[in-house]
Amino acid sequence: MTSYRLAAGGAVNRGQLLNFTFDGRTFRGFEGDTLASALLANDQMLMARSFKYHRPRGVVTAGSAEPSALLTVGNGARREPNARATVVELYNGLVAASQNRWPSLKHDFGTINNLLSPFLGAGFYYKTFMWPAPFWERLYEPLIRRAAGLGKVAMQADPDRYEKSWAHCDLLVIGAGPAGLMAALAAGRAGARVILADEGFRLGGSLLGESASVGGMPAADFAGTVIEELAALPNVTLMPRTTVFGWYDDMVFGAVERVQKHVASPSPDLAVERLWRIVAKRAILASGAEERPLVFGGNDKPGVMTAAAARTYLNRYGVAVGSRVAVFTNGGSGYRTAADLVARGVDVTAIIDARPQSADPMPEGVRVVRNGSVVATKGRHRIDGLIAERSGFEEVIACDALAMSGGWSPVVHLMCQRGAKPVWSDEKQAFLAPDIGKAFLAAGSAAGFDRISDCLKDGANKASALLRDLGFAAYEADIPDVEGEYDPSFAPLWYVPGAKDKAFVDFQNDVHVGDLGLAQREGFRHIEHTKRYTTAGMATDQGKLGNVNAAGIVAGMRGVSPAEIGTTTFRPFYTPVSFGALAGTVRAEHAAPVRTSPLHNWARKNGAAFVESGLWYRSAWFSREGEKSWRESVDREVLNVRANVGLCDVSTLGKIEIFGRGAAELLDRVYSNSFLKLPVGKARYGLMLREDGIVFDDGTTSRLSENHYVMTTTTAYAAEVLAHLEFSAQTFWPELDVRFVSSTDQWAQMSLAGPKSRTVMSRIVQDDISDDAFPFLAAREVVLRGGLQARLFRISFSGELAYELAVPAGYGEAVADAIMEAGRDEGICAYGVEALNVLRLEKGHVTHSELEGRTTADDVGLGRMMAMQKPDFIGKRLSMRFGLTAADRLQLVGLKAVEADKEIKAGAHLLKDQAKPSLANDQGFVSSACFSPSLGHHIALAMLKSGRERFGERILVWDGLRGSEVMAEVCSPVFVDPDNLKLHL
Amino acid sequence: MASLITCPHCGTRPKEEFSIRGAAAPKRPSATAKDEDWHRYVYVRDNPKGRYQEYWHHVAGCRRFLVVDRDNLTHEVFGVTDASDFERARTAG
Amino acid sequence: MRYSAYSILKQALSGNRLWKPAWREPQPKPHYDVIIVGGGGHGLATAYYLAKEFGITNVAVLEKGYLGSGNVGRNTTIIRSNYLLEGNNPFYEFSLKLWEGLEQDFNYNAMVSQRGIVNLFHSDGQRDEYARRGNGMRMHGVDAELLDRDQVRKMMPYLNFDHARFPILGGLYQKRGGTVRHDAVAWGYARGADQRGVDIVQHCEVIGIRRDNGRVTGVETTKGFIGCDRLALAAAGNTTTVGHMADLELPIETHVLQAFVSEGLKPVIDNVITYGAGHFYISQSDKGGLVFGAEIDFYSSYAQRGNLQTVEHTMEEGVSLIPGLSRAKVLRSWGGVMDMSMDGSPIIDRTPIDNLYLNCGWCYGGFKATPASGFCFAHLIAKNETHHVSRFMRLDRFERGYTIDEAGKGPQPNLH
Amino acid sequence: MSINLLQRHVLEDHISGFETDPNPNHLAVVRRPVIFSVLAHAGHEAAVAEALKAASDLAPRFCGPSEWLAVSQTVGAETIGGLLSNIPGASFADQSDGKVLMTISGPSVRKILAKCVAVDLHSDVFAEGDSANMLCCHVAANVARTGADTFEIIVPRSFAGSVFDELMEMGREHALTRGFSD
Repeated sequence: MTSYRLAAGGAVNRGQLLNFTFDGRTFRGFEGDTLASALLANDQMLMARSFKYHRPRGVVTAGSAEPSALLTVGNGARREPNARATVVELYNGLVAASQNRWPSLKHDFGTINNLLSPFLGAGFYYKTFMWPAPFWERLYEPLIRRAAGLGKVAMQADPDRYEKSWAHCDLLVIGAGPAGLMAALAAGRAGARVILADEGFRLGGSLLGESASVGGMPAADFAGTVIEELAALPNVTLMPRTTVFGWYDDMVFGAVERVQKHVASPSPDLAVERLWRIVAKRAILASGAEERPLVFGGNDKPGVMTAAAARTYLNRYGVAVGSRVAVFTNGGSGYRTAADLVARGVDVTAIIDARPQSADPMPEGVRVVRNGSVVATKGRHRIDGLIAERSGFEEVIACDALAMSGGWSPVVHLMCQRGAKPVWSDEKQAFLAPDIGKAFLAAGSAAGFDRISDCLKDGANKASALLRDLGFAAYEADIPDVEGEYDPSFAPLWYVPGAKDKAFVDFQNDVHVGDLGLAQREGFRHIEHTKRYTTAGMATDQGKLGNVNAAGIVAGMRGVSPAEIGTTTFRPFYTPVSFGALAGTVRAEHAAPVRTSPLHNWARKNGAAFVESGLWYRSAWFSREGEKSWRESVDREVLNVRANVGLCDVSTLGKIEIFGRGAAELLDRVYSNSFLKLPVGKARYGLMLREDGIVFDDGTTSRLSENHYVMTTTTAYAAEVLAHLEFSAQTFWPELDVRFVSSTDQWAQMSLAGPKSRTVMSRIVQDDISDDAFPFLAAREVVLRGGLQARLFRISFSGELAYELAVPAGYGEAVADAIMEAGRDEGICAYGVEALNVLRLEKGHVTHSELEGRTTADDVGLGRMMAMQKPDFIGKRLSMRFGLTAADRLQLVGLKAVEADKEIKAGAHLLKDQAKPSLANDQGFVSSACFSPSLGHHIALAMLKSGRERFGERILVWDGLRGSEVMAEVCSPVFVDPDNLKLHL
Repeated sequence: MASLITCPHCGTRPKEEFSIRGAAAPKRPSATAKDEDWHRYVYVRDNPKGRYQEYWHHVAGCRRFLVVDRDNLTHEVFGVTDASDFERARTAG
Repeated sequence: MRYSAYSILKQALSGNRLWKPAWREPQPKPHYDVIIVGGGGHGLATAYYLAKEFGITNVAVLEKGYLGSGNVGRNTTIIRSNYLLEGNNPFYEFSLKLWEGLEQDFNYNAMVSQRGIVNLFHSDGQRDEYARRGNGMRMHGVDAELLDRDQVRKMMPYLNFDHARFPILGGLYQKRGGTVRHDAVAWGYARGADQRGVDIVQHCEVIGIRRDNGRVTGVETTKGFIGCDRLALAAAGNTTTVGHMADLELPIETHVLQAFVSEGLKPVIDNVITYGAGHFYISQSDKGGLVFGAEIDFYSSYAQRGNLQTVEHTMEEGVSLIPGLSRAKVLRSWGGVMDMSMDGSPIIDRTPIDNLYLNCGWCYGGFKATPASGFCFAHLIAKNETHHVSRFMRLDRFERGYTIDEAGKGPQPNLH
Repeated sequence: MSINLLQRHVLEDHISGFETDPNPNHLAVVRRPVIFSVLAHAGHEAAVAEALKAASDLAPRFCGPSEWLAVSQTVGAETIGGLLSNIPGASFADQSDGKVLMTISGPSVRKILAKCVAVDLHSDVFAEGDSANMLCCHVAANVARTGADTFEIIVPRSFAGSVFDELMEMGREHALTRGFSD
């Protein structure tokens, strides 16, 4: 037995046994354990394999910076790769497995990479795998891909729920260690709205792992009393299991709360993870400091860990990481670990102190080797001894764990995410938080304080200062006394010379000192180049342990201060965050809100198939019994509209109410055609351009009264058009008295089209709608039989006699039902957007298939709608540019297949007969196509070079993508009723 | 900026509520202005690094266009004004 | 030093102690034939091709940071040539062809990996647009296939086929598209240029452009004045800042685009995928990280960092498209500064100053263009005439009304 | 023919058949509120605001400068329409069918709404009587505080199903119930 659970002690609940498995074997831990502490308690030091060389690895830390102990937790669709065993909260039924090894963790074939390591140094892949050329993609890359990567993701739909929430506070405190607790307490007592967030499942931070006493009680108990008081304050929110991962503009912090990651079967009523966007007026970073590993030969062997980690496992979890522990240190932390171990009856075989002398109290009975260093470690799957060197003499010291301490690095990650770089301190031999203003301060060891007492004080002081800033009454916190704390100061030691094995800087990515040296020799000297070339700091821990060492070592190689080397860029996320948490509820069918038409039910009752159209679902066609394909339904609908009458839901068209004396003028300026003289009671088709002269959208606008218009837009551009109007009115012409409000949702709007539409409509509407009383383009408020107020427009997209009737949305279904009933004898049918599309194609009406953001009005045959006599309208000036008026532009034409049964598909290109397909020969493309049941063959609209001059020409419709070539005749885009006789029935 | 904008009409709101239209500095030329002025208005951007005025449309709020005066390097916001007020002020000024 | 099987073996046996620097760290000379401002992908590629293809070696590349510190080192590594418009398509195809021979050409393994790119479509209208694009590609001899839903499903069964808000109807597939190890591109070009005599001067910021009689005579830098016969700007997001030193009026707005990488995972995604119901795109690197992104942050920004909302939006689209991503973890996000042009397409052209050349407007698509951009820009600088594949990428196209508006969004850069 | 016109609430299918006794946290959908958009024209902004504030039987909800929703649960659309037509300088449009009004209340209401809106709903910041347009469940909505633990949410009709479902989902951990208010 090497590592084991002590008989007593620690903050685990020994009364609550938890069963879990690791690589199929069952173990037991206690409530309050992490997966790592429980594995150690069961003497499972070997937990993982490294990325590149597949070296055996255990834990290095007891916290979130862990680079080595990555496991896969959970199974089935809940499997999660790359979980850090050091932060996974143990629960009953937890299933853990090692990863990146084959066939087993102990016997991993990938270890061969370690033997090949002379060939696999930093950046080796840039220099090789190039011969012979095709082998890279056929052989080398597939092999590399298979070997690379860590854990396996399930790639199944996630069975759990996620959600997001906002939180607002005066003060956000990040980290609930000594500084964070005192900051929260000071602010909480002062009455501020406080959020205290900590990544751990138990608040208290380092206090939980230290043996000092605070306020006359064990540090962990002190933390407990503070938390109790905070929990009772209504203005304080405690957020354990919450990692603040990012600091964004305007003091918005991103955080993720692990709501149910510590249970085997999450409750379906709760999210498993909750994303928080915390808006804080002020914030304190009390994230503590990371202990630096020492960089010596064989420093990656399982059992080699930081001194603080060894101490935490001992004090917090009641686990001895070894039965004979050696310590290698350059500061007080190693001594404290030795003392704590000795106090708990664990044998400490030696303290190897890199310094010639120190004032640290020597634990009784422990041998101290001063001026010593470790140059190698022994053991295969776990350390079983080390080689110490002193004054040129080597000595083997037996041990089954090695606690190392290379000093401390304040955790300043969050404060450096917005561009500020940490600042090197010669005094602290560490990078400290940059000065980023008065809203966000580092406190405690994150600010470079090293003793608990100083951290307590600093936390309270910084909170008080920030609160004074916000106008809260000054509050002087009483700082508890600390007894038995140690002096964690240290002497810098970046690299331990004389290494007999690789000395790792980045444990997970297997970057060792030799790699850093190679990068320097090859010119990758900037620390960013060093990082990118060697991959140091690019593993899942993002270099939390290794980056400062890398900077120090590179500085040493170059003979400069670490200040000159600097750090690589800190970026979100502080620790990795699941896609699930960041996505929240927005996934699957909820990927976007759904908009349903007021006629949705009516359509459903009539057999509609629905199709997504932006956020809307629109009725596409209405199947009837016996119809085997959508085309059959569509053909029937089209023919019926042309012959009889049909009803179509057009409620999704954008509708904008426009009010004011300036409305006419505004419309005249945003439409390319004239609107000043539109009479009351009339609708007009209008074309809007962008300022660059390209068509933006089309629609109709009706004048309902002197200063009241209603505009309709296409479904797709409804939001853009409203924004365009608002932009024009607010920024170009604020002097115009005009107001807009969307009424899209207010109205159920239906198009009744076909030669019998008047007959049917007159059964619904009280008003006289004879051609004289209600001619083409009439637009008025009407009253339905039964008394309902409605709006009626005589406009047509189908080319038939047609009306659009708008009724208040709640009545839409009833009115549509009534129309169907009223039209039954006339053979009415419901028709959908597919039939609508065919109807408009037969009439040569354009949609956004033609108005695709590159076409001018003239391109699509609407040149007449450019009222160039108007002094100004949006798009007028730039529409006159040479390129927009050139004779060889693509112009709208119709196409009919020469052989009637041939299909033309949208997206095909056009070639002159006999021309070879090439861009130089490209004559244009098919923008829309359909089968025309009215004509009995396929038709298409196309954009063709100088197309209007080419009616009658035979042209090749080239669709190489789908392997078809069809000869077609260029014709007018209006296939049906070119003289619009049917409109005016 | 970028995370939160303080709308002069609605208060502090998240970026989600806005749609960003672009540079506010170019002013739409008069109908009789030269072609070069129109070209410049539509296509040329000063694009300074630093202080920048930009149209943000509060689409999910008051639906006003706002001119956000900010630093595009530090993302510090100096002020937010209603676009009509901005336009009137520069027309008068 | 040429990389070969022999050199690798020899070095391995001598403890990798004898590798030579990949490039020199020269002090700038007083005068060069050509100065290129910007030591990113495009600037370095330009220098490489100037030296290799056009024999102009008295060249300096001036970089204000470290070489490759711009977008070439912070993109999502995708290469493709699936463009719609004649102004773009031949250019990007030329680029893809250069990618295909790049590693052998510059003796550096940039891991060009033609694993295929699929642009998914989710509506009939979108299918028609992709068909138009795919046919355009084929007309130019570029590979393109239109996949139906079943074909996509067979290729990528993990996509959301059963519970999608916007169902996947198919995809436009370019087999030759893929990814490249981005840093290696900068390094390979830098090494190749350096070997041919180009001076790559890092940490040398241009702070002024000196002109005499309407011609550029050199640049003021943080390392002093450096003279030149021809000056070429390849400064991406900082184009305006440099351009203003020569009073250029530019159709450029600078925006930030975020990109992301997940933790290392065993291979799950073989090709590059783009989501047609949003802007999400993803691939998996050889190292195992999922590399992905979506939209720009929409506001003008020179900061290389982005906004949480955009982060969330990206993940929302990602999980909507690939439900299995939900339990994977994103490791890191970063931002790149984009030179968004007013029509979404680049500019490789002369300027009103006759020995000043301009290369900009790459929007978020500059990486894939790197070889062709370098080649065409070098061609322009060396011969003072436009390479035929970049002939539409003119600076005056806006004034003349010949924009290359691939997205059809008009003169609002953040919509491209 | 005379047409028998039945009004149908858009959330009918979301609620009917799911009614239970309300829990402390409850979402009530108002079946037939009267909601008008009111817009003040230049020069009349303050007067229109005053007139709306003074009017009985309606609650003005702030949308933006010189724009409100006039909400009434007590009188009919004709009454409100008549009232508004007497305010000089105001334009208005009946939106009663285009908007859906929901009342959410209960001790956990702020926790639920924190998952739906970004605005700080602390009573020091968003007090009783305050109202504003804001994103709620990804949709532009008008939110008003009508009591210490009561908020009214007005959303466009076409989005109502989505918003309703999301509110219920966010209220799940707080046992939120639902029903029509009458």
